[in-house]
Amino acid sequence: MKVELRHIHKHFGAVHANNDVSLTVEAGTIHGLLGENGAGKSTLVKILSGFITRDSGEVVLDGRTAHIQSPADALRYGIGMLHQDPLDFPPLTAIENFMAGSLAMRAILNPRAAERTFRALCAQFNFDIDPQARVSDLTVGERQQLEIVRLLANGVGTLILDEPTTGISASQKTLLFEALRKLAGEGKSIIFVSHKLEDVEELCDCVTVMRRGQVVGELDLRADGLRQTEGKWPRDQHFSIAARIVEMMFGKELAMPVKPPTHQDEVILSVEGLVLRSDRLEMRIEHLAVQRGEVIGVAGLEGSGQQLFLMACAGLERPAAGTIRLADRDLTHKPYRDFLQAGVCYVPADRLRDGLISGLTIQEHVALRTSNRRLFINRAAATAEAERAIATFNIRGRPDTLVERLSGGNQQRTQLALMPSPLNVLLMEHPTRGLDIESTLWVWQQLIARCKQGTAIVFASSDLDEIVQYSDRVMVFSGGRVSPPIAASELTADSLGQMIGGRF
Amino acid sequence: MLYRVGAFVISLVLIGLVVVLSGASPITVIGRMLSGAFGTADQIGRVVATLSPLLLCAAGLVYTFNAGLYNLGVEGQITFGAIAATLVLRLLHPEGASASLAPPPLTIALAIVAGGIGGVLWGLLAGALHVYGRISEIFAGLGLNFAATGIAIYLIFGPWKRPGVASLSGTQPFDESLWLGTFGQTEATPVALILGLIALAITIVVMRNTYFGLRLRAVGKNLRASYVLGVPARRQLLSAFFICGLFAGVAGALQVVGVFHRLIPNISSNLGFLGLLVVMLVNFDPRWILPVAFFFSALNIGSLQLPLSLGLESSLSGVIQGLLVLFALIGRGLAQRYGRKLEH
Amino acid sequence: MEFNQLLVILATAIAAATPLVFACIGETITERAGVINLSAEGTVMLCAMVGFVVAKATESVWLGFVGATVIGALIALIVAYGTITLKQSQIAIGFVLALLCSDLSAYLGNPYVRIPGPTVPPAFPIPILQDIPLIGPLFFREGDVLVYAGYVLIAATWVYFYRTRGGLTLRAVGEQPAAAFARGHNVVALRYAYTLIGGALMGIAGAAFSLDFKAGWSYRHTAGYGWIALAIVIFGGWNPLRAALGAYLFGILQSLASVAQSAIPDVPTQAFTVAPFVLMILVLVLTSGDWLDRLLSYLPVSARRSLSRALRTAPPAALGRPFEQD
Amino acid sequence: MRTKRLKVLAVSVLLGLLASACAAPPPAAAPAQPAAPAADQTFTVGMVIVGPMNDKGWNEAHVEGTKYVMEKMPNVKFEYVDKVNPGDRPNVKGSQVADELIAKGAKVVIFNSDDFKDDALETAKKHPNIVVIHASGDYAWKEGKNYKNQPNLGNLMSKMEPGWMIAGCASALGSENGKIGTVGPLINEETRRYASAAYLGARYCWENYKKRDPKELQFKITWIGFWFNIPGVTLDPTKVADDFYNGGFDVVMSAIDTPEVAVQGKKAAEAGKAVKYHHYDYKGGCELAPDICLGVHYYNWGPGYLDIIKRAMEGTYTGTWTWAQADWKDLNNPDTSAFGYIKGKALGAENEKFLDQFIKGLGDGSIDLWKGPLNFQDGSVFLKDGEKATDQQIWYLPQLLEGMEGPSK
Repeated sequence: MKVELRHIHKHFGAVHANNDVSLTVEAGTIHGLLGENGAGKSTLVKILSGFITRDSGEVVLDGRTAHIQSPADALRYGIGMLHQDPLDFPPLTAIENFMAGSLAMRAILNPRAAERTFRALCAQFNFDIDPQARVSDLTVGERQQLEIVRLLANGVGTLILDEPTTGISASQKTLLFEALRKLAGEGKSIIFVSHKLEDVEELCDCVTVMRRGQVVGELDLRADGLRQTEGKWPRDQHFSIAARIVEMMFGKELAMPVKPPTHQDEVILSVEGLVLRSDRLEMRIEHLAVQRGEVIGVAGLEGSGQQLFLMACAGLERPAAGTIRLADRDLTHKPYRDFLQAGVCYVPADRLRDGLISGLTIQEHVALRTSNRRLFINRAAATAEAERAIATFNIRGRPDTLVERLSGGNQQRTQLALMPSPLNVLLMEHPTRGLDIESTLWVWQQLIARCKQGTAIVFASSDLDEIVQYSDRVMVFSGGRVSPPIAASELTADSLGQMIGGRF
Repeated sequence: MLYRVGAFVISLVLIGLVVVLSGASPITVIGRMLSGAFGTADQIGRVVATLSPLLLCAAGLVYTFNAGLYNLGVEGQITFGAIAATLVLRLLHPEGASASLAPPPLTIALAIVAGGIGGVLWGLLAGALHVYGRISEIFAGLGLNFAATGIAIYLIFGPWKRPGVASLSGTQPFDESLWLGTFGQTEATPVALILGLIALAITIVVMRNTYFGLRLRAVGKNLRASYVLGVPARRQLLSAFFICGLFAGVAGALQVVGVFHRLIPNISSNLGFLGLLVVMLVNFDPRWILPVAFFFSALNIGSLQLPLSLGLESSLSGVIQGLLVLFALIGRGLAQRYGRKLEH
Repeated sequence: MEFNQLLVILATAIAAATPLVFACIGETITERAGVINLSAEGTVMLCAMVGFVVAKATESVWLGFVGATVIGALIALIVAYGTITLKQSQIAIGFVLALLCSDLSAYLGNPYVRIPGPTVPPAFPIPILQDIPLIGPLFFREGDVLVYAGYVLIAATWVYFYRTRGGLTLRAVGEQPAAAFARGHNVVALRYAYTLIGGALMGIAGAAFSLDFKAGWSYRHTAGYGWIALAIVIFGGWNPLRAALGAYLFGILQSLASVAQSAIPDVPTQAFTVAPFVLMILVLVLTSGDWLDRLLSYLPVSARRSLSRALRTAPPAALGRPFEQD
Repeated sequence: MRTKRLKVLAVSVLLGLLASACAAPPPAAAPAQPAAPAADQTFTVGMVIVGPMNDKGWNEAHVEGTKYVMEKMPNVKFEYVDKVNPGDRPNVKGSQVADELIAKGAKVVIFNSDDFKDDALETAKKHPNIVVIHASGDYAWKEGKNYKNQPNLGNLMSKMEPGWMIAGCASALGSENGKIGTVGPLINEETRRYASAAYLGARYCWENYKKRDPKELQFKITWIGFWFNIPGVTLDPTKVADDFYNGGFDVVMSAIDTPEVAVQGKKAAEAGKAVKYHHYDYKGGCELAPDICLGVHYYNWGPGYLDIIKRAMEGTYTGTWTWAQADWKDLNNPDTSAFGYIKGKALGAENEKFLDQFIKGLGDGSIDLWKGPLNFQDGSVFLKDGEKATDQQIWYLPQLLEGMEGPSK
């Protein structure tokens, strides 16, 4: 099925998530959709699969305008989506998941017939899933396979895969790619949303790159030619495909490091043989020693394990193996409280979910953070404290403003204001996300001031400029692999892009 | 605002409708209930006697509600507090003995303390099931309510039964020396009222002015973020159960020493559930508990007049309370759903 | 006591559990869709009253059932609107309704206390089936229309849950509404529908009390049964067969309590009344923690799977949570 | 901010309501004048009723009694509050209800359950000018164990023991297999002596009229725990009755306040079981299921109440303990007999003759079943051979009798 998206616009509040996006996927091709986090590719595929309604624009399928308002509509048009976290029903069995929501099923279930179809489809793609197994007992890869088989049984003509290769084994990946090629061969169109350059290179016929809500380039990998949309990229045969993609994704040049040297000799945070596990990832960090005053930037596409790593360093996540030491204290498997006492602070990305408490005011947050063994809150002192914080951190709000009423930038300033002092290690996710340039500069001013006082900062960011500008050293996470720290001055746009794409 | 007032008005209309449906005039009913609640010193005394334990329960529930918990187990906490208080009274004043082993005031004080401890035990049991067993506090609480009543009935029927009588009407009344003193001839006891008011006052202060209250609210609003910010969430949740159990247990003890002067199966008298309604109606803000609890107590006492000469059922008071709270919730929901849209 | 008499006692106890069966199945359906209808206590009671009053006024038992069903669904509609559309706490709304409807039944039902009214036609045995050894006398001799309707309901619900597309969707909605939405289901509409169906069944349960098993209406006629139904749903692990089994066991327990009084006077009869709640907590303790999984992980895969299926009674994953569609 | 304003509004409305209530004219406090009103003035009697007043049982019998009084004395008015028990009215005590009734102008307050003994005493103490009648109870019995010297507190109780003997007799006559079940309320002195009387009557008639071996008679009682069902607290009498009918008991006697035994019996009979029941308390008890009703012994409170109220109006009542007797010449005379007996259809003509014989014997004293040798349930001796029981021995019966099944305590 040929899929055309024409002039799609979508706003989320002030954010223009899709700005006049057009995309054509020919029938029988595998089309890669690339971009940083927040580039708008998720929004785009969610519009196509009916999860989000677009503000304007048109979806055309095989030349005919399609009216997609809900996933049910999309399914009827034969568009199926495979979500990054498989949207299935863990307590049910594989075969029940296969049947659930199936258009082909009659009112009375016929598990035998379903199982026959299921087995036939599985055999077709060499998938090996026990129909009676509970989904909760399957691996992420198997759950994906199950979803693919299910969507195929529903007769989808277009298959959207969102980050399908994260968290699955190499052999499962091979199986997946084979299956996808086979499907493309049957004339189905496949949209492959990914970060991983090598996967895209290996699999896709065509790549569209998005940045800041817009399409910034398209690349026909079969023709190995570059069709330009912006026209500022020179046709240079020396550029590898990957390099071109990296350039499109991240821009051509990286900013220059601006951070003054602040690090001291003393090692404050050290990690040995750390193994971290989640449902989707398993990663290992052999050795890391962070010095006082040092800033470590953690680059990589979101969901590559950065958060897991930061939370483990903060004591919020139990490592499967390895040690975490703070100065000369072994904090491995110690409760979070001990980390706090040792001067570790974690500033999460999702401010209103993990960092701030909706329904409480700035002043109450300040009081919550400063609370000690005293019983009564000294209102006047708390107000004064909050006012000082508001003044110092330039927060647009009053002490009695509820945090959810603050803008994103002011919420971030509030989070910064809540950092305890003195502080040994600061673990941050996206310190300046959603902030304007001025605020960004200001935030880093504050952070560098902290460094000068001896605080070590480990921060994750999807903004490569920020990583290079403010880090002393940079670690790159990619699909569970972690690079050793590299001095920021040694990085180039290309090398960084390649590493983020999984080449190191 | 519009929606909330609208919902409030609808609830009033519905209450009127229910009254009319039963063939009575709303005005007469209101008049009768008011005079039934405040007509005589006795009646006012009774309103106060109902108010005191209600204040304790509602104050206790403020902690659990603010910690994000629906402590439906409060009834069981009252009951177990009452059982514990009865146990102490029986130990210190064995049946048939002419005098207590301790001076009566001390005995009463000890019984109230024991009631608090009993309530705490029952509250912490629900809390432990919730925090460590990951069982919904709602079902744990409901189950423990029935378990506590079961224990009370067993004791009343078994080891603590009146000589020769196995009846649900309760244990042998305690010696009059062990009754809490009252305001004159009425049933209101100053001690209970003072305890209720103190509990409420403490609660208002704790919620507004202490770090503990702040942390509790933080945990209730966002468990995860408050944990990240360094609030010991488990301890906070258990403390909420502890305090609520404590207050409810004291209320149970007061029911024994101040109202019934013995243990009866329904010693909690649904005061815990009534407290839940009060706290839901005030949207967990303790400052409004006193007037609402007073109003609810007056309704309950005044409703005793309905069967007299009007021939109506006293449960109208429950209907009024229920409708008010239901529509307060719906009004809140409407305001959240449509009120914001208007703002934009 | 003779064996046959014991059989008859058990059979009557089973028959008398029929209203609970309706209530438990209704609540199971609602909770499977992810909504806790905590109003069960009030719903059953108010519907018992309405059922009796309607039957009395129309002299038709069946119209009584219709009335009760409608009221049950209406109460469920309030629950659905308050919790699904307005996203208020399911616990708060349900709890308030439980108290409110109980009081309403007492208030409005006052003129109907202890007056004779129509009842469901008497019990009759089912030919052929009644001759099955043991099963026949237990299930097919002492029942009336409702008892047999209860069997049909249990079977139909089970078939619906596990053998039809609609049932699969119902379970899916309660487990992962987002995924169900992704598969093209209207989660909100489904939740409304199943909440209403559950409420209607609870309404039938109420009428089954007042028109059959506790014929008549008196003050707080069915008090306690709604809470017991909620406990049994948990005890039954959200499975209609097991919930029904729980209801029948409860009926038998109650009979035991009265039969056992003189036989074992040392066991307080209240133990039997409290038993369902204590059992419910125990079941929750046993199945909510991780330890069961840990224990099972030592077993070989095949044994683990069947055992886990038998023991694991996790609630629907989205139970009690509103569905936020982004 | 908005919510704040709403709350302010709500509270001011509330306070306004309260203020207007307080500003209302102060209602008359209980006037404690001696009771000697003119004949045309209404004389209010308050009645605190333990269960629902229309329960087709004990409570309704009391209400019937009040109707009788009102018929005879049109200037007497009754005020009732029913369901006064901790299950139905949480946090309401009998004494509180009495206070309300007195505030309404009641000069006499009647408590209609044994369970109110403490409340009756409390009320009598608190309102020395009000006549307090405790129906059942023994606080005014000088020769009793629990005499409280409270001049305005009296007891009234019908001497129902012979009634129970008749009931037992009718049940035994009506039973084919000799298995008689009784759904009992709670265990106390009253219920023990009643159940024992029923057993004595049943045994006598089984042996003497049916000419059967008393060992074949199985007389079992199951206590539900209260006078009527309180869900979740008592056993469900519906269930208990069912279990009797299904357990092979062909006659079930009701000793509770409510009619579950009759209702379930009707159901069982409709389903084809050969069962009968014996009702209690309420005159119309046989109308619930006439075809299977053996009879009903009912209370006739009217004359007793009339007497007391008359004396209270005259101001001459002082607390006495009245154990009102039946009028053996005319058992169902509404003006003279403290209880009555109505035979049911299911008894049959032949058995009716036997029963009449038995009643006659009880009336003329030729049959006295409270006579030794009688043993208690645990085998200890209650009455030696030839010994007759005193009123005290009967009233304070400590155990069930030998031969009865069911707990004594």
